[in-house]
Amino acid sequence: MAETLDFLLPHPEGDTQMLALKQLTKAFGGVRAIDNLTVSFEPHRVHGLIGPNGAGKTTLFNLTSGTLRPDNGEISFNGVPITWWNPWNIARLGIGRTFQTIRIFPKMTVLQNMMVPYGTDPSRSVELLEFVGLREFRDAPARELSYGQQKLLEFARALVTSPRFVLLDEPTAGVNPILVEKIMGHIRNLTRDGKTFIVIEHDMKVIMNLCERIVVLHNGEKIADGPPEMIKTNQQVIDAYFGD
Amino acid sequence: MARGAKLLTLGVLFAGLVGLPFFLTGYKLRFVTWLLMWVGLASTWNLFSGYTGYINFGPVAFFGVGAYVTAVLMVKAGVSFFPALLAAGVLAGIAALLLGVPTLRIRGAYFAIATLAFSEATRSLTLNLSGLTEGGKGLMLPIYNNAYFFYFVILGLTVAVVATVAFIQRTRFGITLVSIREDEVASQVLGVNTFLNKMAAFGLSGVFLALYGGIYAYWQTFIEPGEVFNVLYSVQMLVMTFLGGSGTLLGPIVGAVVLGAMTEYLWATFTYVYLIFVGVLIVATVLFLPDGVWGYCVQTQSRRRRRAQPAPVLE
Amino acid sequence: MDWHPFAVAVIDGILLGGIYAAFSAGFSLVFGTMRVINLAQGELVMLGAFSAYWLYRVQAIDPFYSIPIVLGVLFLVGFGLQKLLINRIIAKEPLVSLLLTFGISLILENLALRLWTGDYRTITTSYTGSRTVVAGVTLSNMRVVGLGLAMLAMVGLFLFLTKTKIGKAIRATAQHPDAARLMGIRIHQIYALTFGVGAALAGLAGVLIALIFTIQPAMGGFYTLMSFCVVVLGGMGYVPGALVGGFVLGIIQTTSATFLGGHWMEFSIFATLLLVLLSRPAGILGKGIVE
Amino acid sequence: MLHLENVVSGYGKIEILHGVTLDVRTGEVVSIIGPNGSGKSTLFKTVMGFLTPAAGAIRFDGREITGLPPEEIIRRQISCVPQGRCTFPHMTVKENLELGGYIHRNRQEVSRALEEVFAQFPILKERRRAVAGSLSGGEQQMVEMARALMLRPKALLLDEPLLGLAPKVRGVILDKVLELNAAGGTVLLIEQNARRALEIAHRAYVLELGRIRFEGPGGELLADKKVRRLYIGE
Repeated sequence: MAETLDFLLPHPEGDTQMLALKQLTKAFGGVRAIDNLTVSFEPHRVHGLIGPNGAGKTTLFNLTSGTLRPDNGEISFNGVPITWWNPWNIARLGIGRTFQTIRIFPKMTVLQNMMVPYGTDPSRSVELLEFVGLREFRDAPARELSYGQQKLLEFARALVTSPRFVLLDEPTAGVNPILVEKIMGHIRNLTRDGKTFIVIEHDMKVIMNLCERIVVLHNGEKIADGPPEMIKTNQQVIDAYFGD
Repeated sequence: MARGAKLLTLGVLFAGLVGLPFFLTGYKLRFVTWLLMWVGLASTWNLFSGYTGYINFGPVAFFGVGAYVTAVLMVKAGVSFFPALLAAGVLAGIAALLLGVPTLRIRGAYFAIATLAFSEATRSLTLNLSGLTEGGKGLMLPIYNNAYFFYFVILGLTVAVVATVAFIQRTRFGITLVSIREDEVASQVLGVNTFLNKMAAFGLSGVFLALYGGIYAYWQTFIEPGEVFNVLYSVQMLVMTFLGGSGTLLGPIVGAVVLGAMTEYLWATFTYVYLIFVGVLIVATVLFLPDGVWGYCVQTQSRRRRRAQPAPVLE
Repeated sequence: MDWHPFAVAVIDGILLGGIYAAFSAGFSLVFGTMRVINLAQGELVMLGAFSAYWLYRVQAIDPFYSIPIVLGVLFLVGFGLQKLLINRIIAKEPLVSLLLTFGISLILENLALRLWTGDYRTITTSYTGSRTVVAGVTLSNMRVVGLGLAMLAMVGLFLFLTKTKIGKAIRATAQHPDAARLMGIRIHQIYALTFGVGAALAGLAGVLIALIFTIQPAMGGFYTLMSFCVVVLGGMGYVPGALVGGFVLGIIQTTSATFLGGHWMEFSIFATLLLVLLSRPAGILGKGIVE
Repeated sequence: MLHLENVVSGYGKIEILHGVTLDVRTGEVVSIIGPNGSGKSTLFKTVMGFLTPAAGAIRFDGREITGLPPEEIIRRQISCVPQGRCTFPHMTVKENLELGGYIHRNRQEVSRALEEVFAQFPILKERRRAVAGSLSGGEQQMVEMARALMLRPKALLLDEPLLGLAPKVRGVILDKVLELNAAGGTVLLIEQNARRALEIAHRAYVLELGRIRFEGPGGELLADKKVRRLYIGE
């Protein structure tokens, strides 16, 4: 396992850990998607989570949001152990997420999609739809949106309850470049307002511009962890991901 | 439709339904009462299964429980009708919640089979608890020969059911139920306690089904397990809802009226082959109108409306 | 304690279970291959039974000789149903296949009622009542032969699925339909074949049932329910599980009838079904498909 | 050999490919790279017949295959390795491979193909009795490759064959691709792992948001600053 570069990072609030995964393991039919992984994420940052496909990034999201149960290990959020919590209780604690394969409610209208989250606020729904440019489609069934629009709807839906901690699974895949810029700006603003993000992304431009810290997974293990400049030059990361 | 026009239509419809029995007699009144009951039963099935996508294949369990609790309380304990009916509703609600805890974890075909097994087990149990239910001999209730009474009780309950569904559809509860059907996991990570929501809808549908069962028992004056727990009743609720369009307010109503009227006509005209027609009708609906009659209307209408607007600019 | 009645009940249960296994294997095969719950399986059993009955009455063909004919006829019926109707709704939500196959069962049952009236019928041959006594237990020869034939059918099905090219194509389609198409397997053809095989198994069970019990056009619903139970006990979609499920169900049925009384039989069956479904959704062996 | 002309495709009303034109000539290795969501999988599914194009034409070996279902396209001898695990998990390696030769009428042809494939993938010969689901990810990927070759295809399509594999195994898979090509095989490789995909390609296309952005010889694209920056992360 590679050296951990945590010590190089500035810690604005001491070593507060917002989300901490401890010795987490999850296997699917013998293949370890997450393999004895220990990693923590601190508040008010945008974290990048990268690694080749199949490295365990999405599994990490599923474990954190409670849609999967780990075989071993612990997850805690602000010191609260949430390993065995129901997904909805985790969500109510302030962890929101999006999915890699879009999971909107296809037969509901765009606005109804925004009304599902627990504690949603209608005026904020409309505001967010306005922001992602979907306001005029509010009464159209969500399945009639284009791929990129559906992606945006899911993004907006994850933010409507103002979660403190947001897991974004490839938020910009298939979204046009102008909107990508806009989404990145929005993520930055929200971080300034005190929110925390983990972003899975394959678009290096987005990752390098947006993230203050990047965690690299490979075969379910953490192979690197540090600021972008560090990751770019890390030989192991180059071998496993960029290069190869 | 404008709000005023809608209210007017509703008012006229309601007045019509209130006045209707005084123009009908005997057989026709019975038929309309029967039809109203099926509108309510289909709507109740839709309330849970149509919105959540969990196929309850044994709703007749609660109908039967309602019928028997009402009957036993009236016959064996001398309770009068309405208190007995109330007790039936409460008991069935509790039964639904108890059943819901283990079964609402399983999905798809498995949930359907589990609920079917429950309804068959309940029928069999009722048959065997002969000390209480007189088993296969059936139970004779006190005779109350007042067709208007049953018409209005059933009308009242059906209006209540439809109004409940209409209300739920407008609330977050309704949206939540649909989100469970569309993508349960996505709903959960958005903070929706899907379990609680499913339980609430399942319990509510259990109560309504039991109320119909109780009224039906008193209306028919004679019940036996083979009838009030008839699997075909379950299927009929399902077919009516699907025929009209499940997960919509008007679908089950349209479906119940269409299928009810059709079977009545076919039964009267071709007594021996009408079930073949019904079978053909079901097959044809599944293949050609997968969203049901009403669902089809709604879709074509909204498509037309959207076409009238300027085409959305895609990215 | 006197073990005799218990032994008799278990043996009766096994004899019965073999037949249950046969038609349920068809149900399970269809579910495993295309995730369709066939509510018309019992009606296919009924068609098998009536085919044997009419072949016996009209053509005086001995029921045992009529088996190949019945298998052929039922295969064609099944193949046709799948090709014309069920293939159109593959991969849709379960409600759709439930409704479609229910519609089909309604048509078949009522056509049969129309054609053959609701009378109860039996096939009475010279050997119908013959019995053998083994170690103090009286066995109906018909039931023993029925079990033997049912087992033969199960072995045949197993060999067909594991040794032949078509059988392998069926399994491949069940395991990964898209990958199967990429092998050049015409899956809709395979589905029709599979449903045909499922129907043929129902037909065989129908002949055996006609030899042992009275038959009637409305008998199908009961057998559909029984195949639910068998398949859940054995594991949905796991074909060999039907054998286990069939025997377990047969034994539950006969022992509960013996010790609790016939009227508790049905309750025992459905209570067991519900318990297994909730505690072991993959069946007793844990090899069924779980969604 | 394989020619796509202005192909428009997607799921239902959602259009993902907005007119893609590309060519794969006999004996070439052609790579298609692009970020997630760019339409790579849609392209694959459209060529293999899982999706019917809304417009445009697909020709293979001089004949039109637009709109044919996968089981018929296979019969024109295009073979493919789809994305993700696609073995038949409860069947043995040998059974899996034999199914690869499903369309051969002749038993001998199947066993001949099996011999050849075993010669190319000795490890599969060793493990022929193992149930496919019990193999490691890399071994399963080899089963899929070998199974695709059982068809004796004129062209082979690979959809992200390196996905989730350890670097060493990736090398083996890519070597097989090169071997195949050296023996005269035509390969279309869809990959997100841009650098390697470009390295081994005679020609390559870059797909973005459903359109071809760049095209050219693999080495040339690899040297292109813009492509490097956008798709390789430099």
